[in-house]
Amino acid sequence: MSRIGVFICHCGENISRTVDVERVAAEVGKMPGVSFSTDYKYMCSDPGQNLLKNAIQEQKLTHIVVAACSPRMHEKTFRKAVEAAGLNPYLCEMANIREHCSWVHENKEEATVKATEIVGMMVERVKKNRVLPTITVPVTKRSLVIGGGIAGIQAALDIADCGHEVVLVEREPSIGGHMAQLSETFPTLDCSQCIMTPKMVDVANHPKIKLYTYSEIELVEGYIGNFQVTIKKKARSVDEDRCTGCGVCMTKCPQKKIPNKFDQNIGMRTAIYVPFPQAVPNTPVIDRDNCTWYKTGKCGVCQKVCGPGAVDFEQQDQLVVEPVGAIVVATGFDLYTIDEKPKGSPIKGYGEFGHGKIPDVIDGMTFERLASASGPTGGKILRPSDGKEPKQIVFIQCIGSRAREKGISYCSKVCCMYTAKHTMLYHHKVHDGQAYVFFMDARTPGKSYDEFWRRSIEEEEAVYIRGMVSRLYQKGDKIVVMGSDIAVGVQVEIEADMVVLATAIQPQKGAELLAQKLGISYDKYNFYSEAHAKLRPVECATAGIYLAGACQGPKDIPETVSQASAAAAKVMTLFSKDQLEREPIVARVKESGCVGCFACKKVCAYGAVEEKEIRDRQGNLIKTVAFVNPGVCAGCGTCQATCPSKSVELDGYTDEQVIAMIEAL
Amino acid sequence: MWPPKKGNHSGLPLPLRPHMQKQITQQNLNILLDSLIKEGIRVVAPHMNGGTPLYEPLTCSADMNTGQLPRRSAKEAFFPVCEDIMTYEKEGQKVTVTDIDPVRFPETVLVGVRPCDAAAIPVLDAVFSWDYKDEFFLERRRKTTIIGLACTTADDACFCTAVGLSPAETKGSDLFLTPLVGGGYVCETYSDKGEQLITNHKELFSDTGGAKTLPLAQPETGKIDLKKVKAWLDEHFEDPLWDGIATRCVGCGACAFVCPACHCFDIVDEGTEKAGTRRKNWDACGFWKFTHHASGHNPRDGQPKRYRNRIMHKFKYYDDKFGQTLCSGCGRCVRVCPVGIDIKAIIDTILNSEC
Amino acid sequence: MQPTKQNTFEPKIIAFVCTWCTYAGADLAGTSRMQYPSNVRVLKFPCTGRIDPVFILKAFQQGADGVLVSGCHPGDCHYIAGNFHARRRFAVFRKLLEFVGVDLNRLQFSWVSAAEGGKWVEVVTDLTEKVRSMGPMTEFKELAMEEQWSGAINTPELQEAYNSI
Amino acid sequence: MTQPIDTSIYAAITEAIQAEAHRILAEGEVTAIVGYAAARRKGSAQPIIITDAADSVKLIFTPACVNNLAVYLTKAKKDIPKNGKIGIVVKGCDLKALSGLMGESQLKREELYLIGVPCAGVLASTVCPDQELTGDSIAPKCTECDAHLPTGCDFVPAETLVTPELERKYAVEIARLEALTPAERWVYWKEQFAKCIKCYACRQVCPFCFCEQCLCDRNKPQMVDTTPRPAGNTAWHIVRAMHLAGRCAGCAECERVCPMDIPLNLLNRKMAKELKELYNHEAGFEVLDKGPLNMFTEKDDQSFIK
Repeated sequence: MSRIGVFICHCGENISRTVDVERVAAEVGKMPGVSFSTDYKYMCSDPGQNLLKNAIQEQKLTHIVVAACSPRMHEKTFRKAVEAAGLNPYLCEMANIREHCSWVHENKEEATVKATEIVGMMVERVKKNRVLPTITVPVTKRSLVIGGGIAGIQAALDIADCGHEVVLVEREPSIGGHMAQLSETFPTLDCSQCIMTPKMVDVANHPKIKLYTYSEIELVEGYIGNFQVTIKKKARSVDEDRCTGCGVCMTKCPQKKIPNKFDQNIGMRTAIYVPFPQAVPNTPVIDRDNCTWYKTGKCGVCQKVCGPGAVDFEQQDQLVVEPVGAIVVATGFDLYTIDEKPKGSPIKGYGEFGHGKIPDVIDGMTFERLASASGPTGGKILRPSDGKEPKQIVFIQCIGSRAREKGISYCSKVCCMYTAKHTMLYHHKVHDGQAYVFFMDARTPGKSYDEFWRRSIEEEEAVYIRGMVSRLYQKGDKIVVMGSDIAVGVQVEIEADMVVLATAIQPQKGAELLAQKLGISYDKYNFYSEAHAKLRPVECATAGIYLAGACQGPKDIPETVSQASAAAAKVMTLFSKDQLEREPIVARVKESGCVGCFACKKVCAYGAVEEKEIRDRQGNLIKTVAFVNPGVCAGCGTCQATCPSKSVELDGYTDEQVIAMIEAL
Repeated sequence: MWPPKKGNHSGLPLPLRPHMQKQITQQNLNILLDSLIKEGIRVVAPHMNGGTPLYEPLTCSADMNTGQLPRRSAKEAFFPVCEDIMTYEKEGQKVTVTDIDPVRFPETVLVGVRPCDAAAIPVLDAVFSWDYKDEFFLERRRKTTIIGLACTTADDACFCTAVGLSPAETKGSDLFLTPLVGGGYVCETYSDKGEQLITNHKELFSDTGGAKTLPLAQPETGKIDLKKVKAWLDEHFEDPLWDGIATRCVGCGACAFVCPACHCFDIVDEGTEKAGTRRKNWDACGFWKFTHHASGHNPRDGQPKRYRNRIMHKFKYYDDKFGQTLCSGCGRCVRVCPVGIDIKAIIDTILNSEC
Repeated sequence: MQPTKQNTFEPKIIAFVCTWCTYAGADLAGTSRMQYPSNVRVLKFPCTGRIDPVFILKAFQQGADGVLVSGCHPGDCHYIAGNFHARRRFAVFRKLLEFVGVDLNRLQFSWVSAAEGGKWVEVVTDLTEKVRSMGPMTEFKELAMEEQWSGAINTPELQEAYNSI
Repeated sequence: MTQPIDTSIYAAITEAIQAEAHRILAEGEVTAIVGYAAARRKGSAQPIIITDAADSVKLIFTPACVNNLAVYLTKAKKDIPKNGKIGIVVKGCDLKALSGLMGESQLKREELYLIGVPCAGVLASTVCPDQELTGDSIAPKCTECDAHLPTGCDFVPAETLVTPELERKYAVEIARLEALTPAERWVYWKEQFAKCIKCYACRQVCPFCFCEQCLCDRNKPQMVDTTPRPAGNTAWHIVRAMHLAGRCAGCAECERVCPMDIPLNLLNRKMAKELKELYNHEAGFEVLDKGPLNMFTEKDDQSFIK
């Protein structure tokens, strides 16, 4: 028989003004199972909590109901107090008679009746509460970082500097990501590579960082603290251990005219290559699609010239399994490619603005490569068509972004700033040139950002035209750009030598496939979703997985770096304990009743439900049942409502508890 | 108390030999029933509920429809589908329990009862009164007058003749009606209750005038040697035959629930923490839960074992205890079985089996 | 809730709500000192995904005159997709209840976020007013009193006597 | 509408079933076959499980072969020794149940040998098994059949058959009930459910009621009253209809076996109709990874939500 103690709080006068608390205490005292019932001015105060603790010991109470404010306010307080008095904290429930009663009703009689019923309901519920032990999960103190751009690099360095091993996986042959491609960065105009490459080298030299480049995530199993990640190391055709990075192979390779993706296909590279001179690691990769050896079986020059004998044409893809406890996803972004529509893309409106048809219409990233000192033109702004210096240049913003009709409704956030930067870089390099910018709005929130934008107009003489471009066509060696200046209300026509499009930031191609492997959610654009937009902006809803950088949504570098450090901090918080403790509100399967229809597995958004074989002593399979991994279960209870035989039950919200409450009414 | 003495334990008066023979027209029978209804007596008779024939209380004699064998047997007049036996109420630490008083059961006249249904009722008296006297059953028996009705039609599921009964069997009836050519019935009394009914409504009955009775039904099945069946069952608790005949049983309770003689029940409490009712309702040995122990062990762990119990109980155990067979050949179980299990065919198989 | 005055019917409303949104929204209504009828009793769940249709049935059987189920707006689920599963489940269940003859005016579904204290007040007030004007939900209450004829213990006169009380 | 229905090919189907059953048992392709055999009462048929090729002559197919034999393959109902493939005689409607069971991990296609039966219809439960099959005596479910010829079976007798257009009995009845007021419908179902005696024949013959312990048999907590009183009966049938929503493909076994003639399949057909309208879901035509109530789309109807 339960001995329930009920404590009715006055909350000063907040409750007692409209609820006759003495009467509630008296009424509740008569309820079956209640052996102690009292009221007190402030239950949450120290004397109030002591009253509770003493009563538990003196009255030998087995279950507690505190009728006071919302459990969202003080449930933790009272459960702690109950625990201190030697009871399991989950044998304490709160009845909300403040927010849901005294504050929303004026009639004292009605409020008193309602409060009594609310308490009665919780009395019936608490009778069915069970002792729930806190769940502990061991933590593997190694972390996986997916993506070797600035976000991944920052997160990896922070975690590694804290003394925890990091596995950094990058899809491309080198780390560096998009930031390595940039020329200068706003708003300080410092050289991107100058600030980026030291960090890349730090990664390469860090004893706690294990780097996998030219590698992809194949499979993710397990749960917070205990992931098993299978990584596919794509065949490089060059033995990383033997290669010294001397580069002779690249100078001797006969295939020299392969467009280099790193240079936005303006510059050329060889078939055996590193994407850029400062690549980390400095080990080349053979591009098998363009290599003469792989195409014809002849050549093999690189192998012949390689002193250490590192070139290995027979190399195969390798699968490596790494156990980790936390995962940081930092896969970055891709640019809206308006010239060719990627297969299956829902985005409308490709092929506008002559991109892909008119050679001198380029995107912002190509401009970065032109402006970069290490780029294909050595930092000179030259037209791709004839190598001439453009004297009139037009920048068009919001290409793709904020175009609901095309399927991208969001603002790409960085384009206003980098276009302003482009006008400056242009002005610095082509002193007699004129830059025009077509823009809808200038969005420049950020430290020193607006000043930077104003400088491009006031000091660097860029002409900003508020309005969109309606038509653009080639005329001789000029590009005619027609648009309207809505601020002045006139049509504008510019004969430009070059046009630069500020294309939208999109998630990486195949972002959704990685999300499915990780079991994390993503929005309709395939940007990864955080657990809470405000309060948990770096955590995924799936425990143990964190987000950094533009894979979550458009971000500039400072924001990306902050989030990466934040994600690293979250990982370190997780690693600060040997065992992970979590609230025991998780689903459990009653195996005797389970028939293995796996409806629970089908509705579980967390992949917490596994299949478990039950065998007799001889090892014969009796049946396959569901098993809920308590480390993964988030405690929503959708499985229980779905289970036809109610063989899975959410602790803390069992059918018995719910039915008891309904029956109490 | 073990073994139970064979014979009458119920304290109910034993049936008499036909004592009084009268005749009644259909019209007068209706008048009789209507006046009983008016007197506040519950008149239960075969009635069409939608398309389903059931024994149900009448509000008017015209609602009686004896054309088809009711889907459920007449046993429920004494052994309801579900009945309250007590209620409880909790206040604070105090629990108040109130028993249902059988005195409140209504006086009932059960009319148009088929011979196979009526004959099963005295068989049930034995089990409800040998050690524990089930006042719920017995009070309803005391308060009910049974008017039997001879059968003029039968189908190929009927086998009353096989178990020693017949379409004219009067066992269990207080008053027995045999339809006459051209309407009306011959009425024979078999108990004081039956006689009382005629005496109280003398004006509606007339003396028999030698009118011809309608030809009665002739079920096509021959007689079963029940002794031989029992003898086989005595020796064959374990037999491969059980697996053969009952593998297809799906474990529902349809056969038991429509049976006039099956009488297992379950007792459940329904209600909330604060108040509720203890109820008794039909149970069936075909359910897996029937013998499922709290420990999780189930001595009848397969459908063949459960079905064996059904046959054993009907043709052996009840005979061992009370010297009677728990089957009156109504054929209801044969008609309702979802998977065509045919008790008659099973008895035939037993009789034809080698040993 | 018992009728407070003779001949005034006060409906009993049971609300099944998600703790992350509607429960918090109701808390907000409280902290904002908004006023609404006292007829509603709130049962807290981790997610609408946990709410079994049987609970709704049970609530009606236990004498609820109206039932409210309220959770997070689509896309806002704390558990990724619990409310989407609930949406399908209840879209189907309400059709079933309607088919067996339950007046769906007594069963309300809503999305109320933690910020929508005002909407909570509106939803609860509207449902209470609507159900009050409809009168008590007699169907399940009457059903609970009914017996199979064979188990009934009151004779027709008794029944009449009961009816006349 | 005493429209006669041509069942002349049933004799040829019987022969073909017997020959195929003999072959697969004799060749050891299957260890047992679930089929139909003649029973004692005139014209009647009953399920049979044979393991010996010599017994294949017992197999028949007639309009009295009403059962959905899929029920014998689910663990909770029957444990046919599974030391090899099981052969099973299936009508189109039965086959739909099998695909549902495969989707719910209860059966594996590779463990079954499906003998598909082209079926023009079977007899209603209300008529004697020796009756001719006509537009009147046909089972109501057969008037709405969309699977006369089973597909994807291992063996189907080659015959095709002509099936007459019949009035769709459930559609008509559902439309009639939908046109009533809620109060009128309540009265209708109250009368129907009042008859229920909780014999659970509906549950026990249902291929989808494969739970080892039914929710309605549990007593901690008592989600649904177990006694056969009107309240408990109503709750039971509502809960069962909800559990079958999106899964039931309309074999109508529950309705056929109900000794109290409760039109249970009406509830299931109504649910099927709603699922078709809401989510364009039709049960049984393919093995689905997720049933309609185990999945969602962001665009699902929410017009009923405030």
